[in-house]
Amino acid sequence: MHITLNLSSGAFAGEIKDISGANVFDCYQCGKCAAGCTVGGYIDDTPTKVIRFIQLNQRDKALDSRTPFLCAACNTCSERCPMEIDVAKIMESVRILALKEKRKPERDVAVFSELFLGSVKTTGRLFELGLTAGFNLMSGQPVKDAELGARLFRKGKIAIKPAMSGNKNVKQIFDKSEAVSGSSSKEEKAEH
Amino acid sequence: MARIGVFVCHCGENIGRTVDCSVVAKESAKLRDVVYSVDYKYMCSDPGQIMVKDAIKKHNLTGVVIASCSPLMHEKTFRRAVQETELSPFLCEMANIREQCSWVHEDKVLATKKAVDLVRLMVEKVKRNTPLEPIRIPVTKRALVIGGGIAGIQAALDIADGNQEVVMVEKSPSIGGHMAQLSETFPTLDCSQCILTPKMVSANSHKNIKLYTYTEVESVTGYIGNFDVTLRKKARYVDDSICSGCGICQEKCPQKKISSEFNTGLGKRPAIYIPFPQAVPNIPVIDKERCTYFKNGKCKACEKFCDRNAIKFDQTDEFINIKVGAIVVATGYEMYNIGKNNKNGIKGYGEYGCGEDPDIIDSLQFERLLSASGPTFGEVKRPSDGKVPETVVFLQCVGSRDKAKGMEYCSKICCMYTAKHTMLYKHKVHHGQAFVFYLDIRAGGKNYDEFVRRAIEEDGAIYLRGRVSKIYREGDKLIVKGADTLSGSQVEIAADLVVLATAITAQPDIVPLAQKLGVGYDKYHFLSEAHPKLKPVETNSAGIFLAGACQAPKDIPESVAQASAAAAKVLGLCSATELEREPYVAKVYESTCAGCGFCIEACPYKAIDNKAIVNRQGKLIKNVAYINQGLCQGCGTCLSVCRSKSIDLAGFTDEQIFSEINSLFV
Amino acid sequence: MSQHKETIKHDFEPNIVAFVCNWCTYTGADLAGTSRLKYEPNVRIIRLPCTGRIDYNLLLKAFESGADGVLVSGCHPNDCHYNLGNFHARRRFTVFRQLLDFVGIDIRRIQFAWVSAAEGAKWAQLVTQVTNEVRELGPFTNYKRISELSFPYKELEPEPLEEVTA
Amino acid sequence: MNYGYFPGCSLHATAKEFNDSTKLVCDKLDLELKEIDKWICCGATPAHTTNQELGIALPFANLQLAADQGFDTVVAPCAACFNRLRSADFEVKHSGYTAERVGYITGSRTDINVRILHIIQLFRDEYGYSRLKEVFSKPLKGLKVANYYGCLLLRPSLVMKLDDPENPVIMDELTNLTGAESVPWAFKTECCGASLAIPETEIVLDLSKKIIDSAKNAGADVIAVACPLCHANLDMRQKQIGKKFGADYSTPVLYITQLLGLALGIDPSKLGLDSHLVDPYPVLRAKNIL
Amino acid sequence: METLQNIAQGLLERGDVSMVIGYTPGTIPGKTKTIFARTPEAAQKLTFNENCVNNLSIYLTRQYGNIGEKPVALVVKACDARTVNVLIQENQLKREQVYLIAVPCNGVKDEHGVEQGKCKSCAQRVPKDYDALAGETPAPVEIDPTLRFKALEQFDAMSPDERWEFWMKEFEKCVKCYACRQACPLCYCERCITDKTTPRWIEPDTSTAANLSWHITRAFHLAGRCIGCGECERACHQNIPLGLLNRKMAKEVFDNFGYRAGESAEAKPVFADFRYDDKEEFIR
Repeated sequence: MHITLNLSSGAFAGEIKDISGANVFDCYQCGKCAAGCTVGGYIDDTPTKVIRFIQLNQRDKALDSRTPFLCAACNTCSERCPMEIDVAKIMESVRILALKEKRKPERDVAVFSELFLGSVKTTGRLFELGLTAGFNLMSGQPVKDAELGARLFRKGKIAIKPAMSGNKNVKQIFDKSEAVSGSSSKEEKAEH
Repeated sequence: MARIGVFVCHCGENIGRTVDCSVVAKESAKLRDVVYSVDYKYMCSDPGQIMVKDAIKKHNLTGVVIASCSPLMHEKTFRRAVQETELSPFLCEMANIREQCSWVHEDKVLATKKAVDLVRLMVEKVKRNTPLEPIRIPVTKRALVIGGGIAGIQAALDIADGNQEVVMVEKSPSIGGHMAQLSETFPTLDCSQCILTPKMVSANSHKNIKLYTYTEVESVTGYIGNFDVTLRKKARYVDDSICSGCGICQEKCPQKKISSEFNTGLGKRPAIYIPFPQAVPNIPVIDKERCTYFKNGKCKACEKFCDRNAIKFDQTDEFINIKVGAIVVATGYEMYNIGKNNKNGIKGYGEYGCGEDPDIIDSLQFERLLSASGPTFGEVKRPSDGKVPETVVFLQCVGSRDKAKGMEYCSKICCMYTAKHTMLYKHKVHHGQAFVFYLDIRAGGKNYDEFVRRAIEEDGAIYLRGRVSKIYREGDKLIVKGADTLSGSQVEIAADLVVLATAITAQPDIVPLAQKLGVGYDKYHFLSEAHPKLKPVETNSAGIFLAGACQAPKDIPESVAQASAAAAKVLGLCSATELEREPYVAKVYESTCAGCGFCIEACPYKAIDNKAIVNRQGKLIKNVAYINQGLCQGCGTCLSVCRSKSIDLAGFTDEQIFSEINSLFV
Repeated sequence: MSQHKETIKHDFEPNIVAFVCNWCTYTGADLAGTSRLKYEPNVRIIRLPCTGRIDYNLLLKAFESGADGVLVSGCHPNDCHYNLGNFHARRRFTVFRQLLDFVGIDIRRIQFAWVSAAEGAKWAQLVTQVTNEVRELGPFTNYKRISELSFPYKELEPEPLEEVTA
Repeated sequence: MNYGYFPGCSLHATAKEFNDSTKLVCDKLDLELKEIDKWICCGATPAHTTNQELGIALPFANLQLAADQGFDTVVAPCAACFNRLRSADFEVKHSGYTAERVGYITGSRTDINVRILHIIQLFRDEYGYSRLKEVFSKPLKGLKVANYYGCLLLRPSLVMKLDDPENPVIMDELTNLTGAESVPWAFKTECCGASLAIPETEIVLDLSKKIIDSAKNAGADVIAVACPLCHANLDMRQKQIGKKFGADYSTPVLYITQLLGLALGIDPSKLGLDSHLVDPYPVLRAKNIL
Repeated sequence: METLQNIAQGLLERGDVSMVIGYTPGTIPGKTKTIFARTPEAAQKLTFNENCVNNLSIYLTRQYGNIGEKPVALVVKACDARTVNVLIQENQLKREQVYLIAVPCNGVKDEHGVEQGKCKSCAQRVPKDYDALAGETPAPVEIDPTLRFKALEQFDAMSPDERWEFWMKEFEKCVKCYACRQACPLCYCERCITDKTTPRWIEPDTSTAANLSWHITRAFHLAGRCIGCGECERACHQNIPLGLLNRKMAKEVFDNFGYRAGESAEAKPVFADFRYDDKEEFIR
């Protein structure tokens, strides 16, 4: 691995700070977040390392890391950080940026989120069956969890029809959020 | 008519780079009453000082303003130079155009303008200065050393060897402090008690040292050279003048299962106890809270068996008044406790089980496990079941460098003693494996880094760079979930014993003592030295010095060095029969004083009293305030509460400050 | 407070007087210098032994003499060289500030701070902040107005001597 | 006092027994829950990890609905919903910038003051342990329960303010009140992987296995949860876990409200004990509870 | 029940006190004047009614030289007694040097028949501490204690500049006759700060600036001491509302330190004292 450092070395850290409010330079790389990470056995880069990438202005390395996508958002890292850095929020910010730039290092997770939100956007509430079926189709594993689904169905735990339909207010929240988020942080940054 | 000379120093480039010194000198010359002004490269140099002296004579100067560095730096230098002429040294003032001007500003025009203003202020002030006579105060040639750890012992011995009297006070029953609890010491691995106990014994037997153990400082008044201290000698319930220290009382005491402070809770002691075999003095003390007699009114087993009748259940706290000239504070530290019940602002470690698991211990406890005088007689056995631990995990920086727990500082000694622990462990448990989680190895010191390398290279300690997120029990093992940031992985270790290098914190009861002494402290309650570099053992209270870990985390060599330094300061102080003090004291104009008594109440030094003014027939005319010049320290608080302005403070008189303000903006 | 800030020319440079204690803030200000921290050059320090010595007269006089802002600073509580001076000062200033406010003096022009001997950085930051804040408030003209109004005889003062003789 | 009830999407589907048991228990205790009309999904984890504004606006819109409908307190049984509602409220209260944006997105005012309680908080803080103790008619004597808190209920503790994030006790206290015995165990605050269940099933199987193992080793008969996601992973996935690791996994996972319901003497089938994939009846019968 | 005259007469007959200082009807209707009764006969001239507005405690200060070997008796309303407390607190007087004859008071009026501001918010009918009570103990009344500071509320709504304009208009009128100082029982300094010339903290002229300086000083010197008797304001022939300044100071002292002047003769004066936990939000 090779890293070239240059003058604008704080730029990416600034971007992350705008979204998360966290100053990555507070991090002294103690690894406590990595040590307690729920998905520590499955991620490629430890959260500590992702933060290091941000400290060293390695935008691509951070945004292409699978870690922020596999993050379970369980907040263990933030809770225990000795420097009181909201690590989970940093992961969240990296993921938001990666999604904005259509990078999907962990496609399945991205697809799931998309479908989940899609479901909420159209019906106002989550339609679990639609979500699972849709996910399985899109991820190319149509029979995944089929047996489980059948058992749940027998227990009466799966609704066949969406609960509510077409809540206008929800669509407005989604649209405006997207609009606001698109214009995000730029003005804020200018202010600072 | 005042004739003032202004001397502007370039301080090489230090001032000259940002302040146009020749302009300052020229502008100063225009000021009223300034009859001479000059700028020069180095005013503090010999030629510079000669220049000042010559000008005083040649121009008949009545006052001098040196525009250069901070008065805290060179006021003494220039006042001494002035004194060599006929002029009083108190007719010399300094304008601080370096620390507070040239070094902090960049714009040359504005900085020069500011420098001119600062000179003008001082010219106005010095015009109103008066020749003052330094106050001479007697010195009591006796020192008080608070704390009987290694720092206190060293300071006391050095002062006593310098032929001055020392009163040494220790709050616990024996001197020795934390060092007595240690097994071996880094980086030489020599036995701690072997090198400490001779010093403890000589502290007790030295003709110049009066030792009070189980004693605390009740109150402190007075000032440098003349402190009045009241000590509270807590009731021991044992007459120390009779007791021979035979120890029969300990044996006969029915209470045997009290957790021993000396053995950090890993061992037991009776209710009447000598804290440890080498204790000095070798005299027991009764733990009143746990003594059966004190609790139930029955027992007195110790009294029955004491053939010298030394047990005195009716003993009460005794108050002892002493006069000392100097005080050395050597109160030491306390280890941070990871439990929930901590001092305000410091959180426990829930993720490490808040100290509830018996096999998660702190470093001091591990010292006791290693120590031959410890509860396991030097065998490493874990507290839960007495098994020899085969995998031991050491955690550094527990609490230290941890903002979330409220301690952002480095505890400084943990890297070294943890390396020592891994070695001593390996020497005792040959097949055992030590793992160390660390953040940075801080091993600056003679033979220190080599020592840590030895732990890694020769004694096989595995060092992992990272913190531990969680420790939990799974059956017989403690699962340690840590990280190794160097390989970028999570690390899980099934350990038999976990040793936490917890932070060095200030003594929990240091604040009331610091307030009694008038010594400052930082936000972690470590005591403040007068200057971080140049006055490391002095405090801002003259005559009070610091030694050891009460000032900051320190290892033994540093504590000893600082103790000897403090002793040197004390001896220096005692070498004079009289002290000279700046005569900045307040005085009362009795004719206008209405005697309202506000100043009496407000004076921090109780230096002001009522004085009755009577006429020739002895009839009271009025009461006025009277200031004891010996007690007054010159803070000026009395001036501000005096409505009729009947008090003034030499050196900072109303007229001086008034004209400074008046000359600010012209 | 940046170390390498370019000098910006302002329309108005406020005059600020700082009354500081000798042991904490004056030493802290020295430390700022020793550490070469940069701050605004608008403050003139008047050194006093203790905040306990800082009577309200001094502050009032500073405004009368033309200060646009006044800064009072000393040791943190419990850190006073004289043990208690700052506690007395704190009590006085609490009320005196309110009095100034009551008669209509903008109390943003009078600021109080604890700056210890170790807080050079805090001093540098404080001076810059206070300077900027007072600069924002503009010149303090209240006193000039009331002095001008009631000093008609000032204009009647005799001409300077030189001009007469010339 | 009536409480605005926010069931959330799961409680209307896979976790309907959590919904049923919550309502039955509250009925019995005379705690009036009134479902917030027209509530919408809180967005769960996908929303805030995709678009920050959305992640705050969705839950906050529900608080606005509650406020409009005159509720001053909202009760959520789902830990994820509780977490999102609290977080949204926290962010809006602590940042004027966020408040402004959320106001624009939701088209409604943000200066509202609604208390957000988790259902177990309702029992602890509103109803009170002393009263609870008196109403339990059927003590669950002999039942050993591993209380599983998971992540979202407690963290970030600064925002959730429910209990100690490392050593929480609230569920254990409730369990002990029912007469059952809560066992000490190490994994009570570990995360089960929650939202990764569908896209990264394998991870969730591993994590859930560890949790169930730890509970079993601690001697637990059942695991109690207060979150539909935890339940989904621990209960529904046990067969898959068994398959993956070649062992039999059949530790019943109950909602804490179901335990309370049993202690209150409510019919087990009404509490939805039939709808779990791991049948709890054998264990409960063996302990003479049913 | 004893009358004021009886008490005074008794005191003088027994020789317990050297004189009784009290009120006697004046020559102008609606006004009273001070009487220094040294004989039992003179005691009969004593009176107390709603016109007894003066605070007689000023005659206890040293400048009047009334106190000799024997104590002096003083007729006091509740507010006057608080002044006496302050004088004792400030070593101007010993409690045993004064015999306090308390008179129940339902409020007093000035020579124009205007009820005094201080009375409207005063719930104290008799002093806390006295030696004799002339008349019967009156029924207690309840008055909202915040009423004391009601008059200050108008200033809250004003901007600093508006307040400045208000006060400068008032101070402009001041001619520095120092009647406010002379009337004040607590301005007992032998040499007032304004008369000090080295240095001259307060300019002696009557420019508004110099007047401001004086009035700030006067108000601040009375902060935590003024009990609100209102003599300064009554003495001011330019009608400057000096009471407002005093009241503001009293409010701040009360709000910040929970201290009310003159409540007790034993209390430490508020500015000669402090608490470690005094508020300090305004300090950076």
